[in-house]
Amino acid sequence: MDEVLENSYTVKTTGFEGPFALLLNLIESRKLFINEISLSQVTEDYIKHVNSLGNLHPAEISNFVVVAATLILIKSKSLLPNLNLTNEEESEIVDLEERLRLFELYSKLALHIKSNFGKNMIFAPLERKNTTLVFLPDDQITKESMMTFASEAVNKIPKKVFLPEVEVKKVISIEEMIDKMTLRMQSALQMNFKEFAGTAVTKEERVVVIVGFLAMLELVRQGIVNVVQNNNFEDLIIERQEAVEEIIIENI
Amino acid sequence: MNLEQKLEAILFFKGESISIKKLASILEVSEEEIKEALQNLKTNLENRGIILLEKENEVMLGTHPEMAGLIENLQKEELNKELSKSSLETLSIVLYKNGVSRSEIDYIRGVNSSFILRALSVRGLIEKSVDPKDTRKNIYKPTFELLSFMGVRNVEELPDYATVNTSISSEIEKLEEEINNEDQ
Amino acid sequence: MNLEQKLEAILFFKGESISIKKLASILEVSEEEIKEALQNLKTNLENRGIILLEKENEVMLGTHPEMAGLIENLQKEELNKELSKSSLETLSIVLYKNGVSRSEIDYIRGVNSSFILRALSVRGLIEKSVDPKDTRKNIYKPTFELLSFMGVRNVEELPDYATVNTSISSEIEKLEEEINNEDQ
Repeated sequence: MDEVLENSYTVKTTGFEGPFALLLNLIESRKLFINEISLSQVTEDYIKHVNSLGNLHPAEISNFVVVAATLILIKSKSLLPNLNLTNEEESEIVDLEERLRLFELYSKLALHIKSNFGKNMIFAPLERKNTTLVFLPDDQITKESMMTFASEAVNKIPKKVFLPEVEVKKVISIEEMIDKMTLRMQSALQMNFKEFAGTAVTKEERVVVIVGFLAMLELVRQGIVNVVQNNNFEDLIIERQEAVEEIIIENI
Repeated sequence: MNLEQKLEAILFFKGESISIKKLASILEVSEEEIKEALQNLKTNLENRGIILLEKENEVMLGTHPEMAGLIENLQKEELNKELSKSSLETLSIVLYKNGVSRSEIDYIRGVNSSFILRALSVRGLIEKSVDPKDTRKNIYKPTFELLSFMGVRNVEELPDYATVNTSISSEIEKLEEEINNEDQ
Repeated sequence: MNLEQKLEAILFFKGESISIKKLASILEVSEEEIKEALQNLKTNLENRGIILLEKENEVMLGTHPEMAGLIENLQKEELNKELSKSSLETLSIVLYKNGVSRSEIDYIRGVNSSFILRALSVRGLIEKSVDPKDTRKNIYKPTFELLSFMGVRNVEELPDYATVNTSISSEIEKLEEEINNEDQ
C-alpha cells in the first residue's frame, strides 16, 4: 500500500497523469500541431521522460511504454523513408494521432469545467423537516437479510484497483519494448549497432541505446555521419567526419 | 435579479417558514422592501403551481391547495412502497456500522447515497444526528423502532455483528486513503 | 389547473429529481403531454428565482444560478469544489459525450480510469447506467449534482457543447467502431 501511495505521488509531481498529457505537453511546448512530423520530433524527449518515471507502478508505466513503441515507429519511418511498415503498424500510428487529438479536445473542454465548477451553483431545496413521525418498515428487513446485504456490500468493493483491465493484453516492460523495436529496425535495415551502443544491461542503459540509435539515424539523415555496413548482420561501422563528436553530444 | 426573484429562490431553498426580519437580514434590505417584494411575488405566483403562505411575520412557499389530494396520495405511495435493493443495502450498512457518515456509506457502496438516506429517514428507519467526534458532520443510526422490529435489543445482537462490523470499518479506512490519494 | 401548474406543484413537493414516466403516471397523461407541459413550465420560469433542471428523462427544480453566492451562505454543508487533473479530464469526457463507456474513457485518456470513475461516482458527480443502445454495456453519465455544480440547466448549456458535438460526432463514431472491432 505504501508503495502505491508513493508512486501516485510521483505522478503528481511530474505533472503528467498519462502518456497523452506528456506527449501533448511536449508538442505544445514547441508550438507544434499534432501530426507525424511533430510526433517524430518529440520522440527522444518522450522516451527520456518515460525513463525518469522509473519508480512508477508497472501498470502505469505500461501505459507510457505502449505509446513509446508507436512513437519509435513514427520516428523510424521519418528517418528511413524506405522502411516498410505493416498495415498494423500504419494503423497504430494513425490511431495514436487520433487519440491524441481527442485527448487534446477534451483537455481543452476540461478548462471550462475548471473555471465553472462550483462558481454559479444551482441548489436543490434543503431536506424538508419531518413533521409527522412515522415508522414504516418493510417485510424484507430481517436479521438474516440485513446480514447478507452488509456482507455482500463489503465483498463487492473492488480490490485490485490498479490492475489495468483495458491495456492488459498490451502490457510490456520498457526493456521488452526496446528489444522488440531494435529487432524490428535491425531486420528492416539488416544491421545491428552493438559497437555504437555498447553492452546495455540495465533498463537505463537500454534507453540510452534506443535514444542513441535514434540520434544516430538522425545524423545519418543529415549526412553528417556515414554508416558503412560491410556485410549484412555485421556491426555497423560509423565513420565520423570532422566535428561530429560535438554533434553527437548535442543530439543525444 | 430583482428582489422577488431572490425571495422566491430563498423560500424555495429553505422549504420552511422564515421570518420577514430574517429575509431582510439575508438580503440586506429593509423589512418594508421585503413586504413589498412579497406582494409582487404573490402576484407573480398567481396561476402557478406554488403559492405564498403567510402567517403573521413569517412566510413560506407551498403547493397550490387544489393539488392537496394528489400530493397526499403521492406522499402515501412514497411511504408505503417496497424498499429497493439499494435502500436495503444502505440500511444494512447503517445497522452494521452503527453511527456511520454519508461519505462512509458512499465509499462502501461506490455511489452517492443521499437520496436513499433521506427516504430511509422519512420512513423512520434511521435517524440523523451530529457526529460527537466532529460537530460539522452528521452520522446515521438505526432507530429503536427498527431494532425492535427486527427483534434485537441493540446492534450487537445482529448475526455476525463483530465480524461484519470490523470488515466494514477496515474497508472504510482503506478506501478513504485511496480515494483521497487519487483525487487530490 | 393546467398541466404545467400541476407539474410545478409536484416538482416543488418532491424537491428531488423525478422521471417523465413517473410524472405521466401520477398525472394520468401521456409522456408526450408531460414533455410539452415541461416546455411551457420552462418558459414560465424565465425571470423567476427557480429553474428547471433537465437530464434526458428526468427533471427537477433548483435555485437560479445567479443566486449561488447567497444560497451557499445559507447552506451549512461544506461543498467539495476541488477537482484533480484526472477528475477534470474524466468529467469533461462524461459531460461532453453525455453517456460514455469506461473503455471509451480509457481509450481517450490513455490510462485506466476505473478508480477515478469510482471516486467521481462516490462524490455523486457521475452515475453508471445501462447503455440504451446495448443493454449488456454500462455507460457513465453526468448527474444532476454535476449539472448543479456547473450551474447549467442541461448539458446543452455547457460552453461549446453544440460546436463540439456537431464537429466531433463523426470522428467519435469512427473511433467507436474501431474500439468495438478491437473488443471482438
